Amino acid sequence: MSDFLTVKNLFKEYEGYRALRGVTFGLAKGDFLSLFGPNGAGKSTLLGIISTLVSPTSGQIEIKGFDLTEEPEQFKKQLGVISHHSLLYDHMTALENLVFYASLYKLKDPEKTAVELLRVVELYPRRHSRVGQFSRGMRQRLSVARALVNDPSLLLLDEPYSGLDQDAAAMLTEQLAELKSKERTVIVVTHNLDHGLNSATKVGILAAGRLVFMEARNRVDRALLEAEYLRHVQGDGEA
Amino acid sequence: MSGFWLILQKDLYAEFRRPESVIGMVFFGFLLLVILNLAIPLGSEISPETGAGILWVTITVSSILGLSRTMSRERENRCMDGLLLSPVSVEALFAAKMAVNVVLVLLAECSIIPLFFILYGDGFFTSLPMLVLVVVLANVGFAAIGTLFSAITAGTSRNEALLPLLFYPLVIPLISITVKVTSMIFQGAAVADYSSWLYVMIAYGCIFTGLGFLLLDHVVGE
Amino acid sequence: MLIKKDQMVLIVAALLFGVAIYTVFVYAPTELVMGPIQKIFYFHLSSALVAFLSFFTAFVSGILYLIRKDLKWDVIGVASVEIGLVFTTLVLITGVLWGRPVWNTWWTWDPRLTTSLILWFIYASYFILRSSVERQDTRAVFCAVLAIVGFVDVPIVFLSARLWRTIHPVVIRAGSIDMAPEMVTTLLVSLGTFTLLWALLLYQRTRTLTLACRVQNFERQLDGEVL
Amino acid sequence: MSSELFLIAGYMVIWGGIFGYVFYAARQQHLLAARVQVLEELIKEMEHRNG
Repeated sequence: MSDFLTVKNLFKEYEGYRALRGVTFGLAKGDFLSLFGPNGAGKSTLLGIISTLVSPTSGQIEIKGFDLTEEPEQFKKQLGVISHHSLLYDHMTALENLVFYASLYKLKDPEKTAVELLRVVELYPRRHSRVGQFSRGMRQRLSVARALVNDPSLLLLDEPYSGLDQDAAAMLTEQLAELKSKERTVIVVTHNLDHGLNSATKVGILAAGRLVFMEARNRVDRALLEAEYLRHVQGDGEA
Repeated sequence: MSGFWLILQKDLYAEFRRPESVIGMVFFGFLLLVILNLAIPLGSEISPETGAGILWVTITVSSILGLSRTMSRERENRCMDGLLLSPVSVEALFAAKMAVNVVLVLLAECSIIPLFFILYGDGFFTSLPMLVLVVVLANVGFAAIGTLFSAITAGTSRNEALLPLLFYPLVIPLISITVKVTSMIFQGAAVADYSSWLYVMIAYGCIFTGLGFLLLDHVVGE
Repeated sequence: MLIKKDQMVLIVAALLFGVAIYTVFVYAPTELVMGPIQKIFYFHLSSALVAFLSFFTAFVSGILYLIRKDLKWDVIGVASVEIGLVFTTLVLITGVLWGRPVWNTWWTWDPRLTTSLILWFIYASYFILRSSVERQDTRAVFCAVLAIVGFVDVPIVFLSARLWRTIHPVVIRAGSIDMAPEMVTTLLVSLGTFTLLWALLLYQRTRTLTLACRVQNFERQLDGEVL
Repeated sequence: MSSELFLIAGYMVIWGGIFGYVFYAARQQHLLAARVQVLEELIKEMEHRNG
């Protein structure tokens, strides 16, 4: 049932501190996982490891059977990442940025992909402006487009709504809905229950480096999730 | 197109549009040529060794401005993450960044070296092909170490200020060999007299390029 | 218990030094050309050996760190670079003090001295690099890379050091002076003493630094949990 | 004559250097022991409070 993404026994240790202590879960194609957790629970570390930017101390990750360590190139081709940073070059135009990233993924027609995405995020009229001149909201829209450049089958979002203006947030929600309809798998990490619950099909709680709760969205309601969250986060404080 | 060409093209295009690195290097190099003139007694001819020393002190000191920018370019908005997320290999990234360094330093040298001959006398100008060869070999060595350590300093709190402190001790041998060979070229010595040093320069370039390929992966990993 | 071990190191080192000093000053004959100053040579060369051993250890532990990603190798690397730097400093100073009466100049661009000086720069920059990175694992990677690149540089440094202005070519033969058998014995004794001292220092420093690292992590964790 | 002075100076440097370094190492070890002790007390205190 969960054959698309498998994460097995993930550990991450640094500075003598265990950020992740054995995280295991699986996602099926089209799953939309919202992962909640307090600061320092290991959310960003987990996303960092899945996005290949952080190397785990031990553990295994596979997407569609491609192992992270054995076939990193195939693994990376499946990924799209939206982070706090825009990952865009300020001195290049919107179009140049997208074409550059699209070409890195060896797409057949990077130009066409870039133009299509610019239309989607409604930046097409500004395609020849330098990103450095863009407003915050425009950059955020463009960075969403950047993450979608390779049509990723797994999209990772780290606190995507924090710092977004209304337009960008609406656009992101729309994009996520679109991805969901295209059967793309999404992992969103957040500490905001409202945003996280919107389009989720699965919800999880990460506390002190462990995945303490994981359930299908339709089997939990908001109150239950809140109770679970408080239970684990407070339990964490005492331990 | 491969990742190597894409990154090379992107960086050179950025430099073409706003030639920060090259103009910085040329301007600083010009200044150094003028300042180093202070070390020469009034009205005396300089020896080929002194000339070669002045030329290479100028080039190595000014090129640090360009070398330190290669990786810090990718720091704004964490573009390095974008490159690492893409399926481009770290080896291609190293090769591209090193090529960018070789090209940019070479461009700066195209202005600095003629300026040197104008200011210090064209009597040293004996063999253009050999001079070009030495310059290219030296650039490869500088670029290999410069690229690797630029990636390291981009990950530290002191950033670009740290690069010269790590870079110069490691390239001292290359600088001293280059100065020796250049002074022999300035004297008009036969190629056979210094060819063994050219081989050392080639070996230096190969060794540190190889090390860069092996080690960059670890450096940009986290 | 910790202090006792420290004392033991001191006692062992002192005993060994006693033996070495006896052989240097009493047992070994005075060199005819250079006079008593030549006696500095035994400890000068021994320090150079210790420095080289240290940098080699740092090189190997750098490689091992990059393969295993175990902070243990980082600690061994720092300890050896630290020891290597101390002994390179000693080599440089004794070299200067040796050169002054014999060749009437403080500094000669002799390949060996020049090499030591450049190595001193390379490994001093190691500590500058170390102090500019906060995260342990990143710092360990950067330092391992510098230790590897620095050591690979050594032969080229030595090769190129022949190009520096050598005022006194006689120095180049300093290492291969025809020595009386007593001198050879003395040299071997002091080399052995220094090697043993090196092993003790490395062991001790590695232990201290490992403990320091653990204490720091533990304190950080405590801070995290108390807050 | 001055040759001996330089010899003595050289040996002073070696002795001073090595013992200075050993002293530095011992001192660091000592300070560390003090920190460990503080930590031990802290842990005992915490155990006492929790248990």
